[in-house]
Amino acid sequence: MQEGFIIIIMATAITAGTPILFAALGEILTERSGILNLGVEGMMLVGAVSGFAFAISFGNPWIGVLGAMLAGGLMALIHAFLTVTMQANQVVTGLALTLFGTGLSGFLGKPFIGIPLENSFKPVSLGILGDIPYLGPIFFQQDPLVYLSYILVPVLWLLIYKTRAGLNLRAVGENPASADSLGVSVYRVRYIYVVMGGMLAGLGGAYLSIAYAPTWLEHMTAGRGWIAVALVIFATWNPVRAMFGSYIFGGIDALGFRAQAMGIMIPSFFLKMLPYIFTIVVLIIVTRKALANRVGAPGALGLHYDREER
Amino acid sequence: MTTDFLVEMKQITKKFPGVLANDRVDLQVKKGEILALLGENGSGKSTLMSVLSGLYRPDSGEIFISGQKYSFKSPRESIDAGIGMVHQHFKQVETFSVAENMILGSHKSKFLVNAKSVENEIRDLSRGYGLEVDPSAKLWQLSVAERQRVEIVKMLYRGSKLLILDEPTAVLTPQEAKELFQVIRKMTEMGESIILITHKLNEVMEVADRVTILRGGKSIATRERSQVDERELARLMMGQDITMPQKRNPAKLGNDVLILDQVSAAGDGERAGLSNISLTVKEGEILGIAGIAGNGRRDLAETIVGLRAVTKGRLIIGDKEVSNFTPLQIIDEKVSYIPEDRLGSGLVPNLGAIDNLILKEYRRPWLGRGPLINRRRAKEYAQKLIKEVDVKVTGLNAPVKMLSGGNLQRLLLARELASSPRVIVAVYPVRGLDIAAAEAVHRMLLDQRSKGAAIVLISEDLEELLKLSDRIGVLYKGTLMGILPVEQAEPERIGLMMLGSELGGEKVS
Amino acid sequence: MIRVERRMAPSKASLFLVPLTAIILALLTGAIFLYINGLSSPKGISLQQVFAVYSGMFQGAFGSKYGISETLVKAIPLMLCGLGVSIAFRMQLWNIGAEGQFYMGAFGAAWVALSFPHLPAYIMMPSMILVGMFFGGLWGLIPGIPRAYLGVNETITTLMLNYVAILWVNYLVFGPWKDPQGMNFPLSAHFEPAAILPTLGNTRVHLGLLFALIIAVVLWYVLRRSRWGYEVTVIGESPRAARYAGMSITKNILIVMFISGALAGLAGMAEVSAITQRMQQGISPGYGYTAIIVAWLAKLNPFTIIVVSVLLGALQVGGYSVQSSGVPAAIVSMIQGALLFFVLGGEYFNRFKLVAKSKSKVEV
Amino acid sequence: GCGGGEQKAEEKKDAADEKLKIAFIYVGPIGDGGWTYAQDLGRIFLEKEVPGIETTYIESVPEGADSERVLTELAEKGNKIIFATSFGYMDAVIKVAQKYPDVKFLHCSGYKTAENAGTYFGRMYQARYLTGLMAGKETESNIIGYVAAFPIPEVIRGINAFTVGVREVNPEAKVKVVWTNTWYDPAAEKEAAKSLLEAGADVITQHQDTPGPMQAAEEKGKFGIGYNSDMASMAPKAVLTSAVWNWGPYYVDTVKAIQAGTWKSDQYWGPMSDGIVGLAPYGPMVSDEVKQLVEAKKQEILEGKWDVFTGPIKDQSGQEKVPAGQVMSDADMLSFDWFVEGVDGTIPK
Ligand SMILES: Nc1ncnc2c1ncn2[C@@H]1O[C@H](COP(=O)(O)OP(=O)(O)OP(=O)(O)O)[C@@H](O)[C@H]1O
Ligand SMILES: Nc1ncnc2c1ncn2[C@@H]1O[C@H](COP(=O)(O)OP(=O)(O)OP(=O)(O)O)[C@@H](O)[C@H]1O
Ligand SMILES: [Mg+2]
Ligand SMILES: [Mg+2]
Repeated sequence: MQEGFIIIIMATAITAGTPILFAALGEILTERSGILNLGVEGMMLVGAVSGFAFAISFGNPWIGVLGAMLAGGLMALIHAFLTVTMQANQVVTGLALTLFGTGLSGFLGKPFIGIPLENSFKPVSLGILGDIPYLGPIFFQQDPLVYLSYILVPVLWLLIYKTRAGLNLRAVGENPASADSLGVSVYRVRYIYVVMGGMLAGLGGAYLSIAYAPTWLEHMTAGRGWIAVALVIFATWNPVRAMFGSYIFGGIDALGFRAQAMGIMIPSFFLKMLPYIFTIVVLIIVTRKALANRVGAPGALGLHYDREER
Repeated sequence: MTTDFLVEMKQITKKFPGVLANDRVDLQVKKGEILALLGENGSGKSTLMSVLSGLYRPDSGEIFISGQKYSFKSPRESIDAGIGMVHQHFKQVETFSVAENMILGSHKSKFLVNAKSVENEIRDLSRGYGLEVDPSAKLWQLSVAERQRVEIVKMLYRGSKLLILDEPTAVLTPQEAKELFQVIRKMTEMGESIILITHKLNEVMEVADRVTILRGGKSIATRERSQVDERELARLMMGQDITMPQKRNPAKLGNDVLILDQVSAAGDGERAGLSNISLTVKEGEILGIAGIAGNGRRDLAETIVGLRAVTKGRLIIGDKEVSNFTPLQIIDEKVSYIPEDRLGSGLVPNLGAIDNLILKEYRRPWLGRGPLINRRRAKEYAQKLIKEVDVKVTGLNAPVKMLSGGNLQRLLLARELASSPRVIVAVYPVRGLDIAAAEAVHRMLLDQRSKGAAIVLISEDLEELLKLSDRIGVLYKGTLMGILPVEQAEPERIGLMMLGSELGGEKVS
Repeated sequence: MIRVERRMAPSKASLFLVPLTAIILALLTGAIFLYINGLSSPKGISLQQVFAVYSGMFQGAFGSKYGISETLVKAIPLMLCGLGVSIAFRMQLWNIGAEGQFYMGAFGAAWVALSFPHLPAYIMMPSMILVGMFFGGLWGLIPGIPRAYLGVNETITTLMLNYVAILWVNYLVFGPWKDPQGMNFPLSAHFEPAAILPTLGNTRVHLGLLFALIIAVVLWYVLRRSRWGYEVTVIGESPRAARYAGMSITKNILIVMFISGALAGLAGMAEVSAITQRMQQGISPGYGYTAIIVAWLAKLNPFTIIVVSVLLGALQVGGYSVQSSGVPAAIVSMIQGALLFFVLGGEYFNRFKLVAKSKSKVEV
Repeated sequence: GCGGGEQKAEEKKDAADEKLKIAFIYVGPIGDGGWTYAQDLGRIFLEKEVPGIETTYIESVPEGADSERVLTELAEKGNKIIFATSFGYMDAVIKVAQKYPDVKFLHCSGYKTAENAGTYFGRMYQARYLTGLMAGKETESNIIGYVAAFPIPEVIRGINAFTVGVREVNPEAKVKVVWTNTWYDPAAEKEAAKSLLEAGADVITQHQDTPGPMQAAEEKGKFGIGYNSDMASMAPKAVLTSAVWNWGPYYVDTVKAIQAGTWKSDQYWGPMSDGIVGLAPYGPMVSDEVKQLVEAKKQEILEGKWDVFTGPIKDQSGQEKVPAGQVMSDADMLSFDWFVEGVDGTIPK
């Protein structure tokens, strides 16, 4: 019973954490390039509705995934254009993007309300892996998009820390002037990763609409985009830590409901506060460590870059 | 066409808001030569070279490399054409290792970064030129001189045929500068061409093959080194004959004003900071401080002005102990500070001259009533100071970042010296200034000396120290190796002390 | 060929023309959305209807005395929150926590009103204002402390505290503050008349407007003329120079975050006192976030903040207003988003000008 | 203080040949697939059924400052009947109603009235009770999960009615409650349902606005009972039935009464016999036996012979709250703050 309970909590934490994880991974890439995009919520919503629309129209959830990523990428392109090319304020542009995305998703989603999605992603046990005691039921009896996230995390980690492209990315976020003078195209790198960030946010939205709660409802992300933004900081811009972080965030909800179901009454408003307070506390701890180790926010985060500006 | 030139720039014009930084400038570099680019502050040297390195796009003009016409859209294209520039302010990613900085943006490495093989390659390359760097060190751990080496090796690693060095000696000790010049010569022997930006005439005479002189954004002349002398160069650079440097009066010493008694201070992160520094500066005296970069010269300055905590010992000004006073309390003790980076911490770049001039006065009762500042009075005050030190400003409220280096320093000095300070801490006060501006600054410091201020002058330029100081102390790894009266301070002796030998002189406290 | 050239300062014309063009372009884009929306509806749409929507928006916001008064009602919290965040922004503190500070201000005021219902108005009102501002300020101070002492990024901490504040208020209205006479519904008791801010005539425009105007003037004067305002400006421009000049950055971060929060708290106080007249869920439909946009569009100038608040208030009032002509809420927020995009992008032309390359004469 | 008195006079003149204007104000987007969606279905029904009217709606109106203005504006624009469909609009409705005496206001789920402002709601608990009967019959584990949004009387009443039904056919069974503290979050609601399923529940019902809980039941191969509107399409294998709001007939009746001049302000709390609440069609898995049982009880309720909270009713501690033979008063039902025996859960204080 005790073991089963823990396994369930952990497995659920993964499912509940995955949409946030995708969006946070995207935001990590975006912020690593020095651009802050607070429009995650809007991009997720547009991703969710597009994913659903594509999945239902083509009868294939994978096409839904592609559609969501395309739509999220296009939303992010607006952000990239405004903040990179037009050098607009990143915080305000992000807020506007959320406003716009919320509207756009509601607008696009009108025909899809209340329609069930037959071919949604469903959990599949990964053969032998799924049979491993403890680990199997936790990690390997999930849906295909969760498996995709398992691949994505190490891939992004390698990309950021071990490849030339990642080196360029980090340099652009840390010190764009230096990267530029060495022939790294700051604009191109920023465009690429802001758009990739949007694609992943779209994927996170699609996870909600075509895997987790396979349906489209207006405002269905219910604030997860904002949690993803917090998670990026919580994870100090590291994909692997984002993975653990998202599972902790997902786990808090899962744990709260289960505690209630077991008759333990945790005041739910306070329980809901936990992830937020938790982020603040972790942010404080991480910042202190960051000061010492010189890891932390990309040096040029939130600042626009213009070659001829002093 | 004229293929005997490696690089030819024709009629380059570059405009910034409000300034014509380059006005139809011509420049040629031959293969294997060292070309000095000489000019006063703001004459457009860095701008011209930034155009060549693809960072700025010229408004008009043409660039030819080996006879072929180029029009760079980005630094990438310039790098690919064989041009490498070491910028005045290094373009480095501090959190990266040396090796990572080298491969950044380079086409050489593969998709996956293999740090080990790159590190070995860099080690070999740097050894070949006598420019040793540790490829695995993080940039922020390095001294300024080491960072410069990294920059040069970086350009060699990228296979540049023309290396542009923008005021490289500004951050070096005399010995280091000498070493650098040897390296440069070695490089030209290996076929490299060099453009050396400087405003130090002796450097031109020491290493350059030819020299091009810029003034006010225009190219004034190009000469063979063998056909000019320093006087001629100075005249070309400034458009007038230079006045002879003024002689120092003998000191009229008064009471002890600044006393450090066994002072220790914490460094930043892994740096040593200060340990057990004892010294005394009297009224009307200039104490020069020498030392190699990274040995705590800046820490000493910051400790005196209260920006760095005293962990042990006593700091005394007049007859008051001021250890661990706040910077504000120290300011109230009439201590002035001319910091290393004038635009970064001495001045507020986006504010105008008035706001910058009242930076230390705004609290004083005379400048307004109660919580308010009297703007009219502030303006009058600013106008008075600007007139006194002859700063050229476009407007009293125009952002000071628009000013040239020399004018910035004058503005800063005007403020710092206005309140007839008892103690002045000046760090590299003439770094990056041209002869005339430097001369003006020196004159102002000497004036303060005769008015009875106790001055701590920290400089990288031994000549400057010898010229101005009454005594010279040498810092090594955060400790004071000794203090010598200027008469006994032979350059060789100081040099030994800078390398850690106490034999240089008997300790004076 | 067209080339961009940096301007030293925005020209007078561009300061006026840029936002104007942005608005026109945003309206055109909005017209496209409206048109597409019309296509999918069975009734179809004509150009006149698109115009009707816009004029409906304008009518709703400014077309009548009532419309104007309601636009002001909507603008008051934006003004106060906008003034609040603008002080923080001046010091490069990205306080995006006005929403939470608003809620905490409302909480503080409501606490006074509910705990001491029988206070006379002349004690009640000042106490509500003070306690509301105190709690709002506290909510700004809490992220200010780690920011000041440890350098903890305030953008995220302030954002997180928004959620905490909202959940706290929800906890209260669902729990301890539930009105005993309210049949167990999640509403606090109605405030006593002494706890309700006076309004202008028979509109809902309340004393909060006066607070906002006074604060704008005071802020403008203080920032421009006072020693403290000078400190804030210097710290905002260059913290290193400020430290060098002996200013205490830590202390000023704390002060500024407190004031910033306190103004948002005042907005919350005014809203519960004058508008909802009791504590309940969802008292702010995102005023704190919109205020960030306000402060930024106004370039942190107190007077411009007042004007921009009215415009954004109008945009929202007008937005609800045109829903009755068949424009769904989704379209309205799309138009608002698009408007911001154009204004944001247009900023570029305040800093750069486009010049034809062919006749590039070099002049300074 | 209504502003524009002349304007209103003008409108009166035109009123004869113009259509009767009716407006709705919603708290959420009509795309929420839940509460607002069901309301809007009612509006569309009304527009179809009654000739000579014109309806408009304003969606996503927060319950704070905006609601009063939107109501005022709708009144100003010549709407003669305004339906305010969320509890939080209560104060605003009363205020605006005073300013516009010739406009009729109808506020859903509140308790304050005025001369020209009535309230309306439906006795959803009756439908809940019937679904409870079904759940009690269908459960094998004797644990039934109830995903609930907020501990307000309306929700508690539903849980209690449902439990009364469950216990009537299955005294062993328990109804486990999990609070989500959100009306609207598909993922969280589904998660809450899953936690109940894991705790052994084999029938899930909900007082939430999204079909998340039903989907959870479907995925686990268990049963579910939906809410708001028929949720069978979202989870066809799971949904036994749904307790549904059917606002349309009420809107039609009310509008007609107003048109005929027979309407009077009151607190309308419509029973199932008025059709305002009801059950969605049974799922194919529901046995005839269960259907007959439910239909029989439904008949009693429809005929008004019996109501759900008829004594003896005990609370969780076993204390008798409603003695045998007595029926709970509407006032008591409207302010429920305790659970009946058989509910496994607590009401947070
Ligand atoms: N990015 C820029 N934006 C605006 N003005 C600039 C910029 N770069 C240089 N300037 C201006 O152009 C002129 C030439 O500057 P430049 O840096 O080329 O001079 P310099 O000869 O390198 O001087 P120094 O010896 O001080 O380095 C100066 O007036 C300077 O203020
Ligand atoms: N021992 C050390 N360990 C790590 N980093 C160091 C050390 N010494 C210097 N550095 C770094 O090298 C850089 C340059 O040092 P810097 O020249 O400012 O030192 P300094 O003590 O002020 O000497 P100087 O007065 O000669 O400039 C600094 O950024 C500093 O962080
Ligand atoms: Mg230069
Ligand atoms: Mg130094």
